[in-house]
Amino acid sequence: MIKITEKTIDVQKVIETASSLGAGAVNVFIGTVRNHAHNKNVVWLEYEAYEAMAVAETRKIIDDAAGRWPLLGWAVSHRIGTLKPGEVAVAVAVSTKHRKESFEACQFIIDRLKEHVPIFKKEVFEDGEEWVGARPEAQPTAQLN
Amino acid sequence: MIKITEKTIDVQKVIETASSLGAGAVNVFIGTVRNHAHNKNVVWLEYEAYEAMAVAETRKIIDDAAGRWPLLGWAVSHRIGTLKPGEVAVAVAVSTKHRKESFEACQFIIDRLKEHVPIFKKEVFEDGEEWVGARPEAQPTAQLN
Amino acid sequence: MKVRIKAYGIARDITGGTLDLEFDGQTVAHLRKSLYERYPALSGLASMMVAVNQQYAGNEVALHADDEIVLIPPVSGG
Amino acid sequence: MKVRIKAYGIARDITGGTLDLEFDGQTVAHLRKSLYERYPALSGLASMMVAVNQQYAGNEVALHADDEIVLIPPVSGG
Repeated sequence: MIKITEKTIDVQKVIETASSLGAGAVNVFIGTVRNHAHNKNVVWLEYEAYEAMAVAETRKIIDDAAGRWPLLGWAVSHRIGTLKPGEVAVAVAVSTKHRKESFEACQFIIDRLKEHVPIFKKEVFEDGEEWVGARPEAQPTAQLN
Repeated sequence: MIKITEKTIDVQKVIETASSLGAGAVNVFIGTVRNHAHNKNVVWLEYEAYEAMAVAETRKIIDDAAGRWPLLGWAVSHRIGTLKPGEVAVAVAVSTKHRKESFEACQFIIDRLKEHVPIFKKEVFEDGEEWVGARPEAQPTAQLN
Repeated sequence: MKVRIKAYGIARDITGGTLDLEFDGQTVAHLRKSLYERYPALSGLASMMVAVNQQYAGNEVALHADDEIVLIPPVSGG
Repeated sequence: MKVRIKAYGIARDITGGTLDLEFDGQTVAHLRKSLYERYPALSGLASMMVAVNQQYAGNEVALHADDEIVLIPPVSGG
């Protein structure tokens, strides 16, 4: 299951979808909205996705992971729209026979997802907003000393 | 939360307990009962724990993990009693600011738990039963060729 | 040639979203050159990928009038 | 000395569970020696830890009559 959704992510459903009777291990990564970033309070986040391609790119990542580890089940769900602190932005679950490979495969999938999948996040602060990662890293001059 | 319980593990509860508003990452490991082991069908498993010490040893592992990674929340729940294939035997969840440390801390906790916490597992097959790990690894002569 | 382009995230904020662009040449490189001239702010982004028919496309990729062309600023899912 | 011992898992199956053991000496090492004599099957285990008052105890640890002493065969949680 690869899902891009405006609705609250049902983590239990993601886990169940990834589970398998032959598996002894399920690893789950849940990305949640932090209540602060860059020492500022996050009021909300906005996520948008180039959906068709986001699904296709995620599928490639899963296929790649399945070639590296013997996955018995998997599921990825990514939220879009407006999210408040504490809400789940992404959930990735994989099941494998043994535990080590479940950790490795899950981390691989979320790492790749963050690098390659066309989903875009805007942080909205009390005094402004910012597309995450959009600008080259600025040197915060106030902190250079 | 450290829990040794005869009741079905509520994974969602474990995740909620480990979650934190300041966290951006939650990693969850779920150990489930496989339907086969050593090429035999597992009918059921029996887990027993030396409960007071199991809780104390798990607490030490958590303290150790908290000294290595900045944990914002955590929860460990281990089932005892009779478990059928597919049921959850253990759930570990940790939340941290960033994702890498959530994977590392969660894996550390489950690895240590399996090595140090006095919980004992008996596999019951159609034709017999076996305390897991109790005997020195026998060379399965039938597979030596 | 003339193509229709869609943009997401900060690239949408800069370009206004869907746009029709006429430019000299046939490749992604030519498209980029024309875009950067028209929207100089795009060159200030940490990166900007171009996707053609839902695949990330290098500068050498040749474009066709009916391709699905999308501007992809730095991704930040998860 | 005389102590009461509890055992889990396969060690319980071998010893019958709770047992009173009288043996020469004061340490975990002496306890082990006496246990292995009385229950030779214990020495066939992959490992057997002794916990004293809910702590894993090395062979040199001195025992007292009212200690909580528990035999811990190979653990297999998770």
